[in-house]
Amino acid sequence: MTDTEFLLWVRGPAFEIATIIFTLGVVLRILEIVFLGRKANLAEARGSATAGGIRTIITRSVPESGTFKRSTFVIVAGYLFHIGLFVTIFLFAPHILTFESVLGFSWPALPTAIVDATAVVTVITLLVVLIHRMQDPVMRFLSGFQDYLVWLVTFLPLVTGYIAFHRVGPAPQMLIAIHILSVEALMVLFPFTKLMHAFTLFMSRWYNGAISGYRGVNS
Amino acid sequence: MTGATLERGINALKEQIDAPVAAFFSSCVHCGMCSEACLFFTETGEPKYTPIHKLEPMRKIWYQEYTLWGRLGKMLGLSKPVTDAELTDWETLVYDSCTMCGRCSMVCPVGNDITYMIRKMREGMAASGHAPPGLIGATQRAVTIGSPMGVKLPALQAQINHVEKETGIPVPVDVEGAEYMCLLSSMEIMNFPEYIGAISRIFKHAGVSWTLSSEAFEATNSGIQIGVSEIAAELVQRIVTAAEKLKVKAVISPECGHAYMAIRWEGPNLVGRPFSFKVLHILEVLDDLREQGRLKLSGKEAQRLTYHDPCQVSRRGGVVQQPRNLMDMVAENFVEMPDNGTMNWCCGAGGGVSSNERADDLRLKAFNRKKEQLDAIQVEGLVSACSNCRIHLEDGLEEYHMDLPVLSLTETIAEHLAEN
Amino acid sequence: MKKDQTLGEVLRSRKISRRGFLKFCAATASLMALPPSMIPAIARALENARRPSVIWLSFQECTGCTESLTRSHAPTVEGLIFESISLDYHHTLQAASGEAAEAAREAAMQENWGEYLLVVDGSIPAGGAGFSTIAGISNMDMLLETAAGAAAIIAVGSCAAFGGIPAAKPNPTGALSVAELLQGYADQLPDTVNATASELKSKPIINVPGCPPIPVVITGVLTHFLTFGTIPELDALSRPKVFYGNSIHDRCYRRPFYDRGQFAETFDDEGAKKGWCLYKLGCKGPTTFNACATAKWNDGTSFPIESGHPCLGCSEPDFWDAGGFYKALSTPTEDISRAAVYAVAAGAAAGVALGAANRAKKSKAAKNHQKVSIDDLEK
Amino acid sequence: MTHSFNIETDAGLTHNVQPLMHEIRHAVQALLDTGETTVIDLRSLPLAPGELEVIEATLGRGEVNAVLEAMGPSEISETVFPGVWLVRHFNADKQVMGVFVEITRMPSLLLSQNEDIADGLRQLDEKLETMF
Repeated sequence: MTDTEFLLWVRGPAFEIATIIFTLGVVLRILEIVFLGRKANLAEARGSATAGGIRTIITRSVPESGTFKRSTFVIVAGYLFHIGLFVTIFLFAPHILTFESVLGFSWPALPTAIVDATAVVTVITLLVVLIHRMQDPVMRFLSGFQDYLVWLVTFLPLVTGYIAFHRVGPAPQMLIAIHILSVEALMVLFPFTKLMHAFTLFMSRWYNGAISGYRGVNS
Repeated sequence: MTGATLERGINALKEQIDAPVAAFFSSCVHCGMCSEACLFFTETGEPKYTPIHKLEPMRKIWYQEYTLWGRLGKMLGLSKPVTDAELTDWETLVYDSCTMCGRCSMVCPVGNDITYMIRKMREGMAASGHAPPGLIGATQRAVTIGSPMGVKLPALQAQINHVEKETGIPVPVDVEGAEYMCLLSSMEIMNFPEYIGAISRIFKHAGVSWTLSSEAFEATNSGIQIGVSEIAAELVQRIVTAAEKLKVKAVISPECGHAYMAIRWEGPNLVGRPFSFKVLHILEVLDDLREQGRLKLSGKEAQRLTYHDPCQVSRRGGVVQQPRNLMDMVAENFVEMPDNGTMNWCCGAGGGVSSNERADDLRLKAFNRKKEQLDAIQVEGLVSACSNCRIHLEDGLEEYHMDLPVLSLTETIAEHLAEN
Repeated sequence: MKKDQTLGEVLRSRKISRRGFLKFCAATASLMALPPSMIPAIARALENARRPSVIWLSFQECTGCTESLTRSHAPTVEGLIFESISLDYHHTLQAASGEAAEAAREAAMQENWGEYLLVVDGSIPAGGAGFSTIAGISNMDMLLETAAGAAAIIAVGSCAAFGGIPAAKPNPTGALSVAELLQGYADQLPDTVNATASELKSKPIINVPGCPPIPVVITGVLTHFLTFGTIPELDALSRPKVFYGNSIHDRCYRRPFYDRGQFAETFDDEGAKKGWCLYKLGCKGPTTFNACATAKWNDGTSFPIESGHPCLGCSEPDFWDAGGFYKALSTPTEDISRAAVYAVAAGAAAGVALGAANRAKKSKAAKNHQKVSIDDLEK
Repeated sequence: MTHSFNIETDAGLTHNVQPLMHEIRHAVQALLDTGETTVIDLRSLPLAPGELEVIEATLGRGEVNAVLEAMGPSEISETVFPGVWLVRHFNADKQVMGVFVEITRMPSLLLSQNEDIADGLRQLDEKLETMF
């Protein structure tokens, strides 16, 4: 099994399996949630639940000033690495090609150097966030094995991707293969961990906003 | 009538878990931000008071019963089931250190409505016999006597006579066809009867026809605090029956937080049908009168005042702007606290905590949050619209040696009615 | 040209001045991609280099490598190289054929046993002797016999180095590279091979992959062996690091465009005209190690990327089955979208089933719900 | 409809000329300071199309232009910058065998070699015998 064959397998069958598990898992989890349903509200509405739901999906991204003062680190670091992940994953030219081959459409990319710099910032932020999770009393109290596992499968693609891009080390095919494998690990774990929040957060924010909107409260 | 059992509790949780709960548990990323919104954590620093952690047993039920991976784990015996001992440990988290004030639900970055879930989890806790003794007593009194504080009709009659002597205005009782049927909380009847005088003077001034009902004068509902929908439904049904018997157009929930939540928002869902009458908080009625110009006031309160938003009225109830309009009418120097309106900090006593003596020390420790909020603006008076908040604000201020009068907004308005 | 003459003697007999010899050494240094500072060392080594005998065996090959090699040398400089090595057997280049040719090969082998250089191009069919034979001898046997006495084996071209196009799926002839053959078949030696299995397995092999390899690289490796008589430093795939040490991507003059994110989207769009990076058109530069970007082809005229075509990665194993020449490196090599669509359908079906199961469980819980009265609040 | 286009090369976009000039500059400095000579093999650089011509144009031609006829011509010329020499080797077919930039007082190839001088001496002796 030469490096090329390994890379071929990783870019081919392994990626297919990972995509199947990811897609199937995500759709399944979402339906599992939706099918539980919700009782209709018989009370006389004051505001619109739908408008409230949509509004909260947007406004909840902007933390209220008091909250920002109290959780500044979590908010700033959180946004930093989420934006970093977004840029690195979705605005990097080679990645866009991967998405295009699966989704059929593509979009413009950022210059490679900018994505590279963003990746560095994201890696550092993720490390800082890990340290914070381990030493902040509340975070340490709340965190279990899954939290650290999810951190790892989010961190590895960034590091292996950076190494593969800069070809630190002898065999570039192996480096790219390891990078893609780490992404596949992320995709396989995705539907069974809190990574699902990437999808379910819209549902949660919707329900939150709808419940409050019905009562005329902007939540 | 087999008494509370773990199975009944777990069964209740299985019933309560719905799509929002599943979405919320799927979205939590353990970021800890909800702890910074909860006064029981900020003032104690104990991680166990992190709001989302208070739901751990229910999360396990959701995971093991309603997700593929969870069910597999359970089948293979890998998952740890919820035990009675575990629920005992969780009693102080779900009841003593949570007033269901909803501040964590406003803060969660992924939008989890943690309060919505606490309300549901209490259904399981109560059914498995893990409700706090104080709250069980209050609920039993509310059902048997009609009021959690044991107030019976004769006690109300005595206060009514006293008010009528003082205001010279008759207090209508059981008047069929009146426009509004007013409810009172036991706290008001026992500790703040001036509220009855206030509404009778205001309604006379504004020419509003109203009545009390001898069969259903109690507004509070321990059922939604302890988390037993059947009991809550029974308490609400009394009000519905009386209101429909008196053929009133609307029922007014008094200066009380969770009473408004119980009748206005949970009521129809508890009894299972929309009401034939409207439900309004007293502040909504007063603001309507103000708007219609039927509320003429003279003179304003000179001292520097602020307004404390009762959580169930404002953040969870939606009555936010009305008190501001009324405060502008009646206060010369009204100043807002930091984190006001839907982001106000709880007085620490709602959601059944006040009936739970075991939680007293924790409640008073948590009150430091309200102290810091007030210290920031140095006011001479604190106005609110919930008698339970009011009594426990007074209790807290006394504990922290703060000399600050706590006023009722309705009473303050009544004191400034212009003679017509 | 007598066999025992040193190259120095050959040059002098050809009336080539010392200065001419130094020019030859400078060109050779550049040829071997060695730093100019090495020229004196090369001169000293070349002066008294013994002229190795070279046997060139061609098996399943398209003669592209020989073509590349022969075109690479014009009379004078490289010619000298080939005059200085005694190419004792090359069935395309030599006049003799049939038994006579084989007799020449055996003679050369006997005479220089253990000294001669074996150059192989083309892969060796292990699927059956009948696939490819020369003068009635199967490729496999011929290779094993000749390898026995070789000082070193140079596998020229991706066929000899990695199996090449003949080895592409489904590899009907069971084509193997030289290394694979020696490792795999050294244990079942025909009696005509007088070397032990372990000797064969430990024969030093230099892979000079490429389809074909750059002419200058072939001559460079031969010259290195001629000059120093040793194996050049090899990488993990036993390719000379001097030529295969850097990836095309790292030495590509279009790299700034890659870094700025300027890519040609199609073969005739504005980007292609401006000479932008060809990553999106399937360039395998990042994972391919070769000297094309510096040594270039046709005497420094150009190389595939410079003339607007993405690199195929021809010096890497399995480049022929590496998921499409025009599919970018970062695109999957299977039809993922079809799989994704099926997965969504399967997910939906499973979701509906599990959703129904959830609802059933909820209604069962509702069914055996017992009313909680004020007397049921305590255990 | 086949249309052909040649790939434009925008000198500004390629990146080898400037760094090479800097490298030559430092080599000249070293030559002055310590007499150290440097040889740069242009064939080992990933030159973009047209870049070799830009380099040669930048270096220009100086006072000395020599041609060595040995197995094909070799042009050895000093650039406009004294001490910086451009050495180009061709084979008989005028195919480029090597292009070097030598930073030295004089490229070693121009020096007559001892062996050649010895041969020359022998030929001189033979000529003396036959001519006189």
